[in-house]
Amino acid sequence: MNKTVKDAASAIQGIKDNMTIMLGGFGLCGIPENCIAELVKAGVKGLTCISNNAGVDEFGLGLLLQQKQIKKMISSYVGENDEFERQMLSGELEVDLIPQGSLASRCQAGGAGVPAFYTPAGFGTEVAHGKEVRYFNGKPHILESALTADFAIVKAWKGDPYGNLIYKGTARNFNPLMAMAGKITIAEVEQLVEPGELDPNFVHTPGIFIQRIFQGDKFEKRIEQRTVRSST
Amino acid sequence: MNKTVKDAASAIQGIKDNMTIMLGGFGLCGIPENCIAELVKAGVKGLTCISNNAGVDEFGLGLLLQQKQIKKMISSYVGENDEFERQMLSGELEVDLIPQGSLASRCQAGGAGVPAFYTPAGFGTEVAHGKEVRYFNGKPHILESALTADFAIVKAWKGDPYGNLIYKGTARNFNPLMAMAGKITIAEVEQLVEPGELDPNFVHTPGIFIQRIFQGDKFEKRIEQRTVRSST
Amino acid sequence: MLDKKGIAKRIAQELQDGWYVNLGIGIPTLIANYIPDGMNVEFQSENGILGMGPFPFEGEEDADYINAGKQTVTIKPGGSIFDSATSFAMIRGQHIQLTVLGAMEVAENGDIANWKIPGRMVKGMGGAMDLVASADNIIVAMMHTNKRGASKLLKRCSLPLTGVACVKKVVTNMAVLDIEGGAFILRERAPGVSVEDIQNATDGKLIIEGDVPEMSI
Amino acid sequence: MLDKKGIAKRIAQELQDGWYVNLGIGIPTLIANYIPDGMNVEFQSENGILGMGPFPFEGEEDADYINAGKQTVTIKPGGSIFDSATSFAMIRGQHIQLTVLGAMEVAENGDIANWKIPGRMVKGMGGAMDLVASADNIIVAMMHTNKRGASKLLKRCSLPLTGVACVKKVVTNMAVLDIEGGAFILRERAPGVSVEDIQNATDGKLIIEGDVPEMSI
Repeated sequence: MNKTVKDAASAIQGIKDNMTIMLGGFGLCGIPENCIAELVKAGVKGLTCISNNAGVDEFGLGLLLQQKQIKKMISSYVGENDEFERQMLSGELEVDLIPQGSLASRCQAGGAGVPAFYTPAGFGTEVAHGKEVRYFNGKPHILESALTADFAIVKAWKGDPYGNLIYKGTARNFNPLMAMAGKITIAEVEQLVEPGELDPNFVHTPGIFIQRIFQGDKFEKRIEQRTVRSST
Repeated sequence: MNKTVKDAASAIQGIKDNMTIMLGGFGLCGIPENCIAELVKAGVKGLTCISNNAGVDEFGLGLLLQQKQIKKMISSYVGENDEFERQMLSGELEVDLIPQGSLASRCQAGGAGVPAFYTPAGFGTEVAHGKEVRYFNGKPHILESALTADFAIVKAWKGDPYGNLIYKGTARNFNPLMAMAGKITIAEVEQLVEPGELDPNFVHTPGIFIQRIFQGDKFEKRIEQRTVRSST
Repeated sequence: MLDKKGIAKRIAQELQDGWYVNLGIGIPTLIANYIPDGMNVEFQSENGILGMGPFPFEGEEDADYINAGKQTVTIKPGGSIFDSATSFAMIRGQHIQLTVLGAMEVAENGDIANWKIPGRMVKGMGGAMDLVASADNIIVAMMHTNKRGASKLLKRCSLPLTGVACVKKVVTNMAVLDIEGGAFILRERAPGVSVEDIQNATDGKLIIEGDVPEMSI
Repeated sequence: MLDKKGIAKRIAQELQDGWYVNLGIGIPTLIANYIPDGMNVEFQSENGILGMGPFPFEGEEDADYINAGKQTVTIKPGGSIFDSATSFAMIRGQHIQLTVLGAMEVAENGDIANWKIPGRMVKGMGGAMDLVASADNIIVAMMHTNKRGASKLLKRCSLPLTGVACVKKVVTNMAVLDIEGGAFILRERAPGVSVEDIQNATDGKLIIEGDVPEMSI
């Protein structure tokens, strides 16, 4: 079962205007850089993007925002992007901000065939507007629905042609959840290895969730907040 | 943070009559043999046991059934246990049979603070009796609630004093889910290793979910259906 | 008339390259032996394994590698191991292209019963309810009649249901039938079995359109 | 009056051996520097890391190891990495013993606002709504008044809420206060700060019982 495609350009075939796409990553950590660059090149427009963050002005999803390719963002935190804030306050960009844990669980639910679940997060806040409230054990919860996407794009450290993925460190974050929730899921990996090289016991994302995989050309892996201690 | 206890006897301290306990394993694969043996010895009674299966007549949870220590079983498949069937048909044992996927998700929900979720499994069957039905995308679903337990007992391959666990092969099954859903979770492991020996990137159950850990004396790891092919 | 292997062989023809497949206990398990040459199909077992290989050689059994039937199995290169929640995420989330399972009864509207005989058999449903409620593509593999000769293809199931209106295709020792519009549509006859034989062995509504070809297996 | 470090030091006194703790961005992050000697406390960050160690040495930063503030971090022996759903399972499932976060406003009933200023600041709530809705033990670390000198301890929050009736304790540059029965209970004064100073800087209902001791930090 070989899901390998040649490059990012082949991987994003079929992503069309006005589609919904999910993109893994937390801040700039673990984002599918190669596919984002290719989406900019392809000029696809009117996208609804589900991603925890919206990149920074000149990297990550910020690149798609600059080209006005995004119609709507579904995110939890977008604080590092001036262009985002400008488009949002001017009304050019629709924005649905949702609690981070609910975002994670809604993607997981989407991939797992669970259409809705109750969570305490957001009760009594704007997030609860229009949502059912129900008490469990005396505590209020709101009903949240599953999220799915036409395409999910994830970034992993290692992958094999079956689509099995291993992530490195906190670059894991939303990637395994979104990998499950795409009708078609694309994985870009730093290293594409031979079948059998990944230990089945330590695969993070089983290949069944992945439809296309390729080794990215180049990973810049930009750091947002380089924080160090001085050597003593 | 050292959660190591001496042995199974120390690990099960506090498990009292009429408590609810979860036990990992699928069939006899990945069951906490040492703690089960110790519960038999301790003679604790009136237990509600949440476990996918009920062991066989002379092993696994079958041992607790023989001593009539179990008041109620919450399981998905109990087909390999004559004593179970006898106690159930005679009314000595309460039994709640639930779909395997719902069992897995209900434990996961219990550990994750999600009190309830919708699933298509069981709609239109006995399992749906008394449960809310709701349609999503035109398809009927039933509302299932989270499961938690006074104690969860899981079995892993390797563990460290922080409670980090790695499972081997299909002995993983329900263990990581139940590990999250116990008020107190006990892990018995084949190998207790030093802190730092387990690669953080490949830990299956983060230590935060575990309160007590010990290396089991002996693991029989009985096989239910030894199936082989002849060498050619 | 087919034997159990014949049923498995016929169902193997339904496989498509690149599919992930969940096979139930009994006849379905045999299907793995009849994958067409050159076709890539991966088997998932709901206890948490994908890419199951053949049974291990004698002496190489590992208690930590079993399938949902509790049989010792092997895992192929490219396989993976996961917990039960992830396993049923694959099933409920429709990442599996085909589910094949046995049944005690199937009704003309696609209802299936295969987990319980009240007062007599209480094994539990295992993963069957999740599988039938979720899969788009469910094939039931079973004998056409039970041990007492009574039809297992009924107007309505008499036993407690496993799932409602979910079965799309049934392959028995006598026939291949699709379920559509509240009826069994006869598609193929087993070798040596007549349309009349099938009519006589089918209690539910049976639709016969034109000439019904014999299976080629 | 305390500075930010002082607030962090005072909150560090609330830590208990064996606790798992989630620290928000800003003042809460500083708490990690003041763990009492010999106490084992593990830090979780909601982007998927448990057992966070100190910042890396210059040149040893790894873009793949960050905290929820997007800062480069290290992981200690005994730490672990997990996906965002598992991370919030820890939070929602109350496996974290203490959450410390900043706030723009706290109300006398425990409401908190810290994620949005309508028309002006739209950064998003990140994990804050999950954290405050779930944790049994939430401490807010903040300055007692805002830049314009107005109290941040109010009768009712004026900004969009992050969570309802969830804050149990507030530690500011002026005081330690518990929230109980719809009021701020003054527990401790910062060095050099009088009860009157605190009264003047607190808009919400403030309860003063007996002598209010000065903090020892």
